[in-house]
Amino acid sequence: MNGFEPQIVAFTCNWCSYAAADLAGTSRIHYPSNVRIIRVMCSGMIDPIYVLRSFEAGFDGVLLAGCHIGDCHYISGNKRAEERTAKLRRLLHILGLEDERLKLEWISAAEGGRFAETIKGYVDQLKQLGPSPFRKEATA
Amino acid sequence: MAEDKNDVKIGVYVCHCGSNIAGTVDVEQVTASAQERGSVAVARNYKFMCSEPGQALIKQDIEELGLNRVVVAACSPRMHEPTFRRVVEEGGLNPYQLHICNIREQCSWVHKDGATDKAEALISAAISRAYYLEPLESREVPVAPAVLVVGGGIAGIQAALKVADAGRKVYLVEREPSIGGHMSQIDKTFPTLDCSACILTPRMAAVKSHPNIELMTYSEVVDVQGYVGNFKATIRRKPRYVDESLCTGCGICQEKCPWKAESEFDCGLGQRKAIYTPFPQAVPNVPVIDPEHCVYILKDGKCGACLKFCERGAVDFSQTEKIVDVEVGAIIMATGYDLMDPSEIARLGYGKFPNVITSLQFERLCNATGPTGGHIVLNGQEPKSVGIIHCVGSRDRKYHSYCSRVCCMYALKFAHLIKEKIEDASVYQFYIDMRCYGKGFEEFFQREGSEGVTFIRGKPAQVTDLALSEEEQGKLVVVCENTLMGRQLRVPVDMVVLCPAMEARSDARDVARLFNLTQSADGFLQERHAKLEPVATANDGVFVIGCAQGPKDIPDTVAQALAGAAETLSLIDRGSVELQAATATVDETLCQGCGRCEEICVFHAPTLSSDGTMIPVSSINEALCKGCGVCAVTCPTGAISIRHFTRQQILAELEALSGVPV
Amino acid sequence: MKYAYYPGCSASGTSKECEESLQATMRHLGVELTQLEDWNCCGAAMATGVSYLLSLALPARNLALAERAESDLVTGCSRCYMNLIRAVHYTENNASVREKVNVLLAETGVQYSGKARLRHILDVIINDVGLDAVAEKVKRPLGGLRVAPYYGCCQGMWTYAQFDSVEDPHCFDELLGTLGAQVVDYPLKTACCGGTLSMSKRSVGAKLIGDLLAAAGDADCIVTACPLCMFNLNSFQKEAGRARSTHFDIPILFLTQIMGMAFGLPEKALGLQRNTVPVDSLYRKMAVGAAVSSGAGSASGPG
Amino acid sequence: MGAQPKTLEGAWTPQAPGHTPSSTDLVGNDFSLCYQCGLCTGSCRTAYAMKYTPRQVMNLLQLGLVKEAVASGAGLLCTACYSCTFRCPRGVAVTDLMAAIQRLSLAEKHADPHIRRWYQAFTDTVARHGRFHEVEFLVRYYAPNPFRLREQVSVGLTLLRKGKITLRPPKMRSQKAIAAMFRKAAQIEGRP
Repeated sequence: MNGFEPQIVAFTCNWCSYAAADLAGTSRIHYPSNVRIIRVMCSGMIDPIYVLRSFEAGFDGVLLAGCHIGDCHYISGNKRAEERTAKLRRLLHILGLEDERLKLEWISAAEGGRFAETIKGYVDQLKQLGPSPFRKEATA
Repeated sequence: MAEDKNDVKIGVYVCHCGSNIAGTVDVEQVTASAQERGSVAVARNYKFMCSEPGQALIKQDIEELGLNRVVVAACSPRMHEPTFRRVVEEGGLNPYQLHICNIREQCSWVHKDGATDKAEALISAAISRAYYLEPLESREVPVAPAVLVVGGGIAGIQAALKVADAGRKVYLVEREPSIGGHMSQIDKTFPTLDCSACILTPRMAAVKSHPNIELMTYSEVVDVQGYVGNFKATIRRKPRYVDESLCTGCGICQEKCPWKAESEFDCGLGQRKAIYTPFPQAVPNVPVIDPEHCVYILKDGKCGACLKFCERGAVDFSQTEKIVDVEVGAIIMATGYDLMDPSEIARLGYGKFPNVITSLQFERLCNATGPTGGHIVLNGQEPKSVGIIHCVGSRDRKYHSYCSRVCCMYALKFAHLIKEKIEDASVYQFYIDMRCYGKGFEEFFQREGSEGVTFIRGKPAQVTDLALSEEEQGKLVVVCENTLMGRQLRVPVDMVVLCPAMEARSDARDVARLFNLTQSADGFLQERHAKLEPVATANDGVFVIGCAQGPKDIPDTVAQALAGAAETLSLIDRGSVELQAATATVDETLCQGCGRCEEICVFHAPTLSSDGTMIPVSSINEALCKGCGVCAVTCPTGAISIRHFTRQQILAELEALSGVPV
Repeated sequence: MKYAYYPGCSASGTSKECEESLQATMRHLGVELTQLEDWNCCGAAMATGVSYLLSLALPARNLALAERAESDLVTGCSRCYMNLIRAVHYTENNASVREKVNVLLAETGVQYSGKARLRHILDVIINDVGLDAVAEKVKRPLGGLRVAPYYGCCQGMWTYAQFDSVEDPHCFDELLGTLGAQVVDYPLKTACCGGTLSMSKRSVGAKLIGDLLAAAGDADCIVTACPLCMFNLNSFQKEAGRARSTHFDIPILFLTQIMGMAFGLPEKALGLQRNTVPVDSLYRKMAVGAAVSSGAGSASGPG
Repeated sequence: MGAQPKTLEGAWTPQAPGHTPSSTDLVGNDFSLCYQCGLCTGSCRTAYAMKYTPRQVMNLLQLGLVKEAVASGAGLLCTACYSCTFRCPRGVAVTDLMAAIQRLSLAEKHADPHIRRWYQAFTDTVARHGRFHEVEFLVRYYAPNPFRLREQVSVGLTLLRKGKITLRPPKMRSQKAIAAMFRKAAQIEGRP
């Protein structure tokens, strides 16, 4: 659809998802360059404010990625992230943002292929969805 | 720390990484655009930033241009952050005034188009973040001068001995009644064919007698607390019902005990008593009583033969399990592997035909201490023909995609032993590829060829007792394609030996969680870096060696064991470790003392404390804080922030990425 | 229990007895089968040889019909089951294939979205009806009979994948055990019967069938869960015998036929008179078995 | 029929990366993954009668020698029992690839005319009635030399006697629609 290229920011935990992104690299699994990764130590470190600011800044999608439940390097940080994301969704809904714009994924350090697939899939999904309502104001 | 932000001088260094980055990313362009940014004093690119000249470049600029921030755009921080932290420190900066920008793994290697644009955005973001970086003081804490080794196979034994020889205290914990592991079940070792027991048992004895090794067999680690240099492990010691200090290992109890059970050590081919040592050379040579089969325990008090006959009065049914705590600076995981149960692959007839056995069972048959005294006899029969099936559950995506690495070689060894013990026996090797990559392996393979072993290239589809011809009557028939002839083949044999995959321990997941480690896709414990940190793990101070990390032969296992010993010694002998400085910190002026941080932190780092005069405020025990940031996000007043991952730093990065001011 | 029912061509033709016995037995078990309205051939073993798309579209149409009827689709034919579930898997795993298949289905005015749930009759009997319910219905235990279950190939690969061990299935053994039969284990119980080769490449077909019958050894009868196998094993025993220069005379029964026998349903209802290899011998052996087990030697003969 | 890619198209449906095949998921891989272990051949009941074993057929495909694989007629001996596909340690959809070879060979000159007619007779019968009709099928198959009908007589008569086959063809509502479906398929797949 009219060459719309969604902009995605991904907050990935250092131990699993960031490592997965590295593994995708070392295994040379290509995926669209629409994504920008910010490294945090744990998905539990991701402040809701980061997500809100991301949309303010005009990103079309925000991906939060951490270790699988039970595998958190800090025992339960990802559980906290899960709880917060649920709350955050309600807020985004009020703001008139579609659920798909905030994505929470568990990707282990061994799942490089899955990381690439996730990005591919998310880009397609957002293409279907079109630009974020906040994008225009942002880029204006 | 009062720093006038006008004085910020950032140096940006873009690495070509040969053509790994420069091949896809226009390094000149990204360097130029970095140069444009305010407070960037210098932007350079170089072939290999991590090389000596590259490092020198950075140090030089720090001195000559008075840089106070450094951005390195290169490979993943998980690769070279330590390297460059050292570099900036040597250059006279605080190591935390460095930011690594990942433009290789997460850019040049994964994108064809847009790689340059993305690299530009990432670097620009890195610059913005670097702007807010602050120097951090990383605290040193003393290291407990002892090592915990988990698992008493050849890996754990070798590691324990090396560490102990260096004069350090070692706690060696083994789940089974004796140390020795799988190697103690093996008869001969490839390719040299030296006797496994002859090389292993002296080491086992050495462990027992070593003044620096505290051996805890029949025990398991049930809890691990703390952090690198200061672990506290809780060990559960199961009751042996035999007093180790009194028992002389005379064996009379086993002689007299009337109750039998299947021998785990002989893989079900032989029997043992209810009171037993798994094998004669067991260390410690002190039996255990198996409560499942001991009638004294089952029918309270009936029997008690062992009690009567033990002159030392070592048998003690009043024993209960003990809980022991140990404090160690480092942990070595040597938990080994499980042999896959081939009955999963029903068509191969394991569990259906008594003459289909696993490689480990065959080892027991060959072994002089085994159920047949070393004679290859199964169900009273000496096989005149044996089929050895390779890759059972290995190299098969339905079971395990990986190659188990040892089967080709021990299969060759088996053939040799059969030829040696049974003259005119015919041996068939059913293989897909012969993988003889190790030192002396190929030579061994060649020798086998001359011993009249038949090699059939083909993965057997079935082991059946359905005879289609006279010569197949009463035999096991291995059905396969001889792929080199392109013809179906039916090979009648008396015995089939399966080479099942070596797989991760069935409880590997629980172990990984207990020690806060990660597993690779195949389920084995994952090393930190496949090449440069083969025995380190995601958890500082915990190391993994041997088959716990993946299938290996004995030489490789021992090499890793020694590597693990070296790692732990270098850690302990340093005497102290630097705790990572990126911990939580509380702005007491903002803290309202609500205590949410105290509730949510699983490491008990934050505590509310009050001097009585005012409302209690939270304070962080930095030794306990792991810097996960959960408290910072939970704190309703934003009083808590995580050093090196402050809101300011991350939002700055975000803003630069979006190219939109927020 | 209500299901949409897909008989398939051979069950309504060359193996009518399967269909008849299946209806009778299921009714007896209180299972309600409504024949799928306007069903079509699943493509048998031949469609794949002609057109990849047809090999998926033909079965997919029946699934689409079931979808419209909003009901699980049950079939008693393993070959049909295989073609149907193959269509399910392949369309669900490949969007472009799904698209093309729906283009074909459009010609018949239906669309397939992947909602319909497919069941094999054996699956229904074991998991929905349950062996206990089956046991309750048993009036004439098959005590005297040595029965060789023939799981068949496509079944092993596809049906059992859904609810049993694929390489080493046992549900059939359990069912026959419940009926009181002595289950004969033999190595080729999951080997292919040769499908249509029995007619298109007679020499090969005869060999496969011969090996199979021979492997079943001294069993009194072989029980199959597939009308196609039923047809092969029944119709080509002479030929198979000749190929091995021996003579075969083994009754081949469909699973619902032997169930019906154990339930004491009338022969006619089970279409037993249609079996190519006569089955009377079985009733005699059952009677003997009953006599032996119950001491009292008065078990009625056939009919 | 056209070139290899077209005719083999859809013979297998490659899986998404990271997708581990389960016992219920027999959708397999491309032949390029085959590592020639021969488990397919070992599991095959008809391989003994094939000029090239299933493994060799995979190898021919790997080498791009599709014509030779087709000419061997191996595909025509596949009973589609799926043992090979199910067991393949590399998850290759051997059965579907054999079917693809089968489709090709039926389209080739050197295809055994009987076998070709065999399939044609089936297709025509089903295309006409939407369901299978044994009698019409046999008549179509033996049309060129009716005397060979003898082969089937014994079986055929038994079936008639037992009332299992009738001379009346089956009836269903959407016969015409099914025929249209056959035509559409031929059109999409570029078959005559």
